[in-house]
Amino acid sequence: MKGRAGAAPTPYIPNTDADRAAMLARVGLASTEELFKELPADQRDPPIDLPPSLGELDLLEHLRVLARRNAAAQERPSFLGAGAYRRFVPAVTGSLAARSEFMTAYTPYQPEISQGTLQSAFEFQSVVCELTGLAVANTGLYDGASATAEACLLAARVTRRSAVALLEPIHPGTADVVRTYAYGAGLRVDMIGSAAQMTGEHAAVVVQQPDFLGTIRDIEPIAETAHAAGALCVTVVDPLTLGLLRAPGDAGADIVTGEGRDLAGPVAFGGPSLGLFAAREVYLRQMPGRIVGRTQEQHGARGGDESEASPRTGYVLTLQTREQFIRRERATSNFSTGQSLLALAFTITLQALGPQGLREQAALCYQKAHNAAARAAALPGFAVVERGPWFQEFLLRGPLPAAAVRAALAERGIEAGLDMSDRSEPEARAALLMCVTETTTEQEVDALVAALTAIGDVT
Amino acid sequence: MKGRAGAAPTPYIPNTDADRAAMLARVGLASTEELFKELPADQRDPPIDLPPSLGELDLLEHLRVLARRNAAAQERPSFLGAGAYRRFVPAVTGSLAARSEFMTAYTPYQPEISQGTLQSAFEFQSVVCELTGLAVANTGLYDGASATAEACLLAARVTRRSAVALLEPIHPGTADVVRTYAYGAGLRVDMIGSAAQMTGEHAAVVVQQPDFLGTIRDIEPIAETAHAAGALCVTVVDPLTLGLLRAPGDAGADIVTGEGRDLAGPVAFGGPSLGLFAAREVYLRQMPGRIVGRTQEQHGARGGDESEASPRTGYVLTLQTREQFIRRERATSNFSTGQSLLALAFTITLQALGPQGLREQAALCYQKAHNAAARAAALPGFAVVERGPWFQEFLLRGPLPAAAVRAALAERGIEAGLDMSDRSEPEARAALLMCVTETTTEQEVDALVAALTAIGDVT
Amino acid sequence: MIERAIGEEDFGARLAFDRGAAGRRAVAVPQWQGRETPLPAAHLLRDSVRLPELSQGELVRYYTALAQRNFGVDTGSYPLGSCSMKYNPKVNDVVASLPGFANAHPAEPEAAQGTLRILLDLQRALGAITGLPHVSLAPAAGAQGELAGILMIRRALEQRGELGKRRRVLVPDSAHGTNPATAAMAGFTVTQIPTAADGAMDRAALAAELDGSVAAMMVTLPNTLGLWETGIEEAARDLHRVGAFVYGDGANLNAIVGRVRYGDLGIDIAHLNLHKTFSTPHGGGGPGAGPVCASTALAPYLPAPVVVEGSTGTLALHRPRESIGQLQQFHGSVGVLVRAYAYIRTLGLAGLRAVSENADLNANYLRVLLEPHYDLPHPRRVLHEVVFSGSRQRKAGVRAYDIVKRLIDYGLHPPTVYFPLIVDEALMIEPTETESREDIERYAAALVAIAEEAERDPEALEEAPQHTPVGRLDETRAARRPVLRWPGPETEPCGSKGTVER
Amino acid sequence: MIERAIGEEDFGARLAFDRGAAGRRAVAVPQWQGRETPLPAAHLLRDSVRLPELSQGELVRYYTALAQRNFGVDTGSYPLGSCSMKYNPKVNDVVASLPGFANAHPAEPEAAQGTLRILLDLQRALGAITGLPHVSLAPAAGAQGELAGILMIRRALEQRGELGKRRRVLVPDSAHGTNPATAAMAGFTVTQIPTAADGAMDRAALAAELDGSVAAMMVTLPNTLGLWETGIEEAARDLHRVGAFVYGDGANLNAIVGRVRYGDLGIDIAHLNLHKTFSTPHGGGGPGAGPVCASTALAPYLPAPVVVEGSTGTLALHRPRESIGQLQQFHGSVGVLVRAYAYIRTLGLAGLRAVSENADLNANYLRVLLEPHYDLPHPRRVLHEVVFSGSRQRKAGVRAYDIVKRLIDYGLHPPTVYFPLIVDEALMIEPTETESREDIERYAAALVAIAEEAERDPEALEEAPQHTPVGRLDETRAARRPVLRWPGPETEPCGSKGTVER
Ligand SMILES: Cc1ncc(COP(=O)(O)O)c(C=O)c1O
Ligand SMILES: Cc1ncc(COP(=O)(O)O)c(C=O)c1O
Repeated sequence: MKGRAGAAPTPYIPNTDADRAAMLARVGLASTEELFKELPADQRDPPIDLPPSLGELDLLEHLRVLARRNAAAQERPSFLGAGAYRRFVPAVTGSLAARSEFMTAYTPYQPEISQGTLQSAFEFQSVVCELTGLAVANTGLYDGASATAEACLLAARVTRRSAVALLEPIHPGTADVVRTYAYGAGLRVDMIGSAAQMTGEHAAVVVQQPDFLGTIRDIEPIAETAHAAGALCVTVVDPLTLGLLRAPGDAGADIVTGEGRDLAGPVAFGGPSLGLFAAREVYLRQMPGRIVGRTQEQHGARGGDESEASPRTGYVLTLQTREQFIRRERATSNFSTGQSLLALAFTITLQALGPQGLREQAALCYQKAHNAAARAAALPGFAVVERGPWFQEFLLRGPLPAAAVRAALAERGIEAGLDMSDRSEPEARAALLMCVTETTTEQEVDALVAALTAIGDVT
Repeated sequence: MKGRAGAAPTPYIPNTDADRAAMLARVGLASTEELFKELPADQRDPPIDLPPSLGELDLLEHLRVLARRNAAAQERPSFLGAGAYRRFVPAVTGSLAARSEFMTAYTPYQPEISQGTLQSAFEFQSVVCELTGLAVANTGLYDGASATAEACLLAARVTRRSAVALLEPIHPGTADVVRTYAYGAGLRVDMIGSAAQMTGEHAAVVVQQPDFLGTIRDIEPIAETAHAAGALCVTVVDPLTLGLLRAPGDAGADIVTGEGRDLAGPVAFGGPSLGLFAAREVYLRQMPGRIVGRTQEQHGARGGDESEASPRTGYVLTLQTREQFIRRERATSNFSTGQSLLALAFTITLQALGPQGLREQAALCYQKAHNAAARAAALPGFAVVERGPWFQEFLLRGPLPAAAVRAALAERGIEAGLDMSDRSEPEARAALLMCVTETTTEQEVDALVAALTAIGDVT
Repeated sequence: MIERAIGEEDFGARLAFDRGAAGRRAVAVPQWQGRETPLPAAHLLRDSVRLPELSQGELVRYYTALAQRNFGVDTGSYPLGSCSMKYNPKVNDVVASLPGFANAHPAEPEAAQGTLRILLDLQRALGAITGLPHVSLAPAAGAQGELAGILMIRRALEQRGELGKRRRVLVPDSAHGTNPATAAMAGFTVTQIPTAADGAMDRAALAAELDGSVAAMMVTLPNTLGLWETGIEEAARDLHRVGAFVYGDGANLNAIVGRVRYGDLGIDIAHLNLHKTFSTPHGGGGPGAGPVCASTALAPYLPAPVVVEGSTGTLALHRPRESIGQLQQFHGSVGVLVRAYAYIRTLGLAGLRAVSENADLNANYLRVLLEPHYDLPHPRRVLHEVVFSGSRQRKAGVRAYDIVKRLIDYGLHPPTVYFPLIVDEALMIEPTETESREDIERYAAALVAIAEEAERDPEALEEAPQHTPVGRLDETRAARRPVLRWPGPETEPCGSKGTVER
Repeated sequence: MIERAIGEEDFGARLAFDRGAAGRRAVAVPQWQGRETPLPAAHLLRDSVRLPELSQGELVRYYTALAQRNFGVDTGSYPLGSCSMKYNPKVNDVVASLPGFANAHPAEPEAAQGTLRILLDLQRALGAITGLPHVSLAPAAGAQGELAGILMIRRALEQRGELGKRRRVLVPDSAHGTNPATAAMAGFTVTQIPTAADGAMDRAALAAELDGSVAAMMVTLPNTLGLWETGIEEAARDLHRVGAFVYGDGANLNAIVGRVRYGDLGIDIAHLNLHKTFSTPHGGGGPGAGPVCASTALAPYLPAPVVVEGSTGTLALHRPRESIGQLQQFHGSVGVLVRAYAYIRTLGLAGLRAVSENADLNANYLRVLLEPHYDLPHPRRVLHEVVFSGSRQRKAGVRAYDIVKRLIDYGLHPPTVYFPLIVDEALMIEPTETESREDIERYAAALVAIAEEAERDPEALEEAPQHTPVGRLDETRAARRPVLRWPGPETEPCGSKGTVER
């Protein structure tokens, strides 16, 4: 950024020395330093140790080198899921969501020039309602885990109870985030192994579908138990599975949360993410986050254009009295900037798939996973743990400790599933949580089978 | 593409069976087969051997596998130029040129809704004129070589002569294309070693700047010789070099052609490309290709908007009586669909760089290349051929035949320069034409030096 | 803006759900060709999900049209106060989507050393910039950063055994709504501190509140009036003296980046909005990132993960000893963090200092151009933004709301309105450094013209905007009869039953 | 379309060159940090190039605004006759830009086996589709494909020793302008064949021209009236009988893809427009690709390169024995070829047959909807496009030009006008298969409404379009006083001196 005299200081700042001189004169200042005169003189312009600036070409090269340090740059076969799934996202999604009118806008405070953001947020709410089988949805929260935490806070508010129950096996990250939020709210978090362990103290039970070990749950009896205990049933979903699985809302869930990131774009080291949040209608005014509503123009015909007689339909942010910028300390949440762009991408993916495509994609994932599991289970020394119906993840036990199998696969350029040795479930111990999605290729499964065979042979 | 009954046949075709049935009824046909009834019955619906259709996910995987078969997927160091240069293209270029309003439009026959294409084409013409030092430019031709061929045809038309002279060393691809076009036009193509070899038969001399061996030419004496012989001087440029080098128009060139691809985007195996074409004003009505002109609205004020008193400025295709769709067999060329999108990208790159950036980028390329050459020349057994001032390419001679050095570098994961063993210039024989551009990193030069050192050590 | 063509439909009335036709599809999903595994038992399954059925071209046209019904920074001036709507460099989008970054799996940080290097160096850079050297990049946005910070304070007080008595968080009345909302989410009660005539906190009122019941003060620097909190160092010392912490809301860092460091002022912990100061596109409302930067005393409580360098140079994710825990299932808005890193690497210190210099100069230039035409409640030199009041126009019956709707007709995005709450008919304008002198002049000229219109023909402004895809929308109707999803109330009277809590 | 905001500048009058200010820049280029090599001698150098100086944000806003002043297929119906403006699948753009393809160097085909595999398989697919098995992908667009084909014929005749006497190429008067222009570029004279009343070639006129002076006939299939050339097989036989070749212009393949093969009809060589039939975005006028597909007899003359498979399975670029040579410095529009390959792989044969089926059904549906309102000079079943005449409206003083300008006000892109030249006031409409039934109905409804307007109030149409960034432009002025570059005539009277040839 070694500039010429008179030049703009960076490519992102238009004003030149000449511009600044003219403006300073108008403002009545002798130099730009005077702009900062009110800042404490003895703290001004401290030394700050930052690396030197890079021109765009060098920046690109620098980041390419760093990106190559990630093993993901090599496109190796991966069987790691555990909350972040490599999904098929159609090319239209990236192409449309990247349009700069979407990307460079902010929260749609001015609806007349923000209908793009608003109308697509309404589409998002509609898609989430359809997927979950619930009546109302917001425009998205930070991620599935924080959405689940917000669901617990909501449940505590409406039940006036001060504990929540998390049904194991649940993703440890989800449990961790619930605990963080619960700490502020003064809620106790109980890990339970069965819905029967719920008590009258619990505001909600949180159940993950499929569970952390991959097994498909029957939500209905869990929801019934929760309701019998006067608690809410919060279901945490992986949205693709809802292409096949019963809508949790139909099974009795009161709130459904979930992670939308993987249908919006790449896993990207886990973020940015997208928290889905849908609820029964009675909880509408207790919901966190932004909500978009449909309305129409105030006046009917507008001057100028003869063709406009009836008011046009439009979308606005609504029910804002729940929110921090109006309610302040009495808001339902402090939520402000969310994940709009991912919500848009998620919506486009789902609407591109349509009912048939969504079902097909979920089925493809299911079939590929079961095929791979069957092939792995057939290998001498390996077994797939039986835990009931499952979707895309299974526990694989081998002739060596999970960590050793993992290392041996890594040596062969394969990213193995998660090492479950530290789980409390006996069936998980010594197992790898293997994941196969619709994006896993037959060649990758072949490579896995070959590698597992070699591991089996050695032992 | 195994469709459901009633479904649209592909994701790109909206009509469903129901749509088709309704439309057929209206058209009065019993089936869609009847649409083809006039086609010869015995030739209808032939067997055509095509691979089965792929869903988008499989298509992506299939093409990813193929892309990985290209060595370029590995980002190895490369010192290959010879007409295709890996250039710095700012991120804004791709981001803006990819906007679908630009990408999915066609030739701007309807200027009222094509001002984006038209105005940016006018910017392009302006940029090309500024770069080349000539008065008029068209909106681009297929590539630098075919633009050069068109320049030869123009020269033959205006001089009524039937031969052209190509001044060696010139890129063999350029010479080849000129010969192809000359064949149709009945022109003789003479390869000459010096401008002094021109005769009164020659309509033009074609001179490449820098020449095919990388050397910077002094255009002025060549142009003078051509003009003295009553011929035109056609200069073929690499546009980045014009950030430093004298504008050929100022040095006497009558027509300047060149390859714009590398400042528009990646080398992409050499295409699509972008032919630059600028000329002295006297040749305007003999130019091939499309030309955009500035004009204004026909009527001044338009109904409705009070703020519009004076006619607005706009852009249109102009001087079309030169073109095939009006002049048919008497047109200046058969040129129709060109390379608009690349011309747009080229323009954005140049306008993003601005005068200072263009100069800096050219200088960076020059300095990096000379630094690398100096390091290579210092190695025992290696020498850089002295041919006068040069820009980014130099002839490197080693202790082994060029092909052997190439192979040895390839073994070390380095893409070497072009093997020049078959050139007629004595200084080129046994040499590699090495290219270093502004995108070559110091690490890549280090790798080259290390590899050359090892090669030198072995011999 | 799109003018409706002749005979064009009511675009907003037809969602994707209402377009296309049964049997259309936008994408072909491959069919499984191998041996079929039976699906789970029927009671676990569903039939089908109601979703639109469009061809790919229909879908693309629909969302392209939607995009064109949006105004972004790339469209024009967007000086939304408190939001730093600056130009978002395109190269940052490119680097963030390099496959090595995009495809890194969060459960295997060992295999993502390139990403971790960026995160570590970003932590260090933000530590250096704020003077608060201990950084966690975990928070997904500013509000989550605030929550992290206040929970850290809570944990620190708990460890000191003082949580029981320190239940109050002091928040100036000019603060952003997230501040009090956050304090409440962290279990504290909020005490509001009024603003003095000069636009800074009322120091006497503050002093009156200071006692052992105070857990922390939350202060925005510069504050939401665009003004420096004069005497913040002493205020911080006063807070510390009574054993309370000082939380810095760094959403407005753009005004002072490179000029002064929060840590040097006595701030104990601050969050930054990377989507503001560090140029990530705002995405229509996110994603953002809201890192927290802490003093050494609060470092043990930082949310997980933080990136640390091992003795062998291997980088790892680390959970601080007394961490408040995770804020997200994984490691934060990594894509946003990569962009912020790229931005800092492009600018360097000199570039960052040019940011604050030009952001502040632009705001002051706008201030002097508009001062004759609009009331300036706090007529001081401003930093990155200036808050006018439409009170003069209000007297003519023109609300701030009307003024900004009219701005839209000038092709400009309005400023923030009715915030901060303490300014009557607030017009909060933050040009940012990426607007040019001409842009500022154009913006000012439009506002001056509107001020004249407000005098000449106040009713006319109520008709604005005129050149937009839709005119003013009926927000009351939206809230009173909520229609919050397709297919809307005709088929299913959703959202209309009001709140019925158990 | 963008409606001008209040007080907005005359956008077109301010180019990038007229924006920004000296010293601004949109991108930072790194400075060389090493030892400086002196530059070449001063007489070889220049001072500086005049180029705009804009900040990155200014540049982005300018080109974003320009984009918004454009109508594309993604914006709406764009049934430009003879152009196959179909929807362009997004996934094709993605695969074409995979780094392995994008960064492959043309001078090292050995290292680009993945690209060559695609090119070989595309050659094979196009050979199978056309029934002309020998394919070169070298031509950059349709017109260059034509040139290649006619030069191949020239070379074949030369080898036969017949070039001296065979100097004529027959071209129907309905042909696209590139056909006669190409024949002339290849050194032939053009004989025009008139069109008969049924819209096909006048066979008697053709027969009258057939003798030993004919080198070739160029025929477009289906022809530019959207009609099948009835009896083309016999015509081809007649041509062959007199020793001439038949060139097929395959720009309209979309109408018959998968239904009939050029080779089976007696065509010796044809070019295809991949940017039309095979869905590459038209880019505002390119890039395209115009492969030539040849019979075995003409195969030796194909332009270089063609891709061949070696015995070891290694793929290579090959120059056919008697090749007419190269058409470009390298190997053609590879990025376009990858897209075409992806398209064919997505559709398969059934999908391609659905293309012609739906393209033709859409055109016929439009035909019946419009037939009552516009003259149809050749009232037959059409294939992919239909050519109406505005002659009825012309009588009321309304030109085809006015009709299409009015269509713009309905938010639709006009059809091709005044082509083919043989139809008075031609309106040449090609919906393509990617428009839906509703789209066709909407288009027809607009044209019907305009036909009514033309009767009711013909003058009003002259004011159209009304809802566009600029109104009708003065094309005469543009041609008479050409202003072809910045800074325009004020500073430099460029383009105004007319043609002065030596
Ligand atoms: C002063 C201030 N504080 C906090 C926030 C909250 O940040 P975020 O929206 O990223 O949650 C904002 C922005 O909305 C703000 O302007
Ligand atoms: C019938 C016909 N032939 C030839 C061409 C020329 O093709 P291109 O524009 O790709 O050069 C076109 C299209 O413009 C055409 O419609």
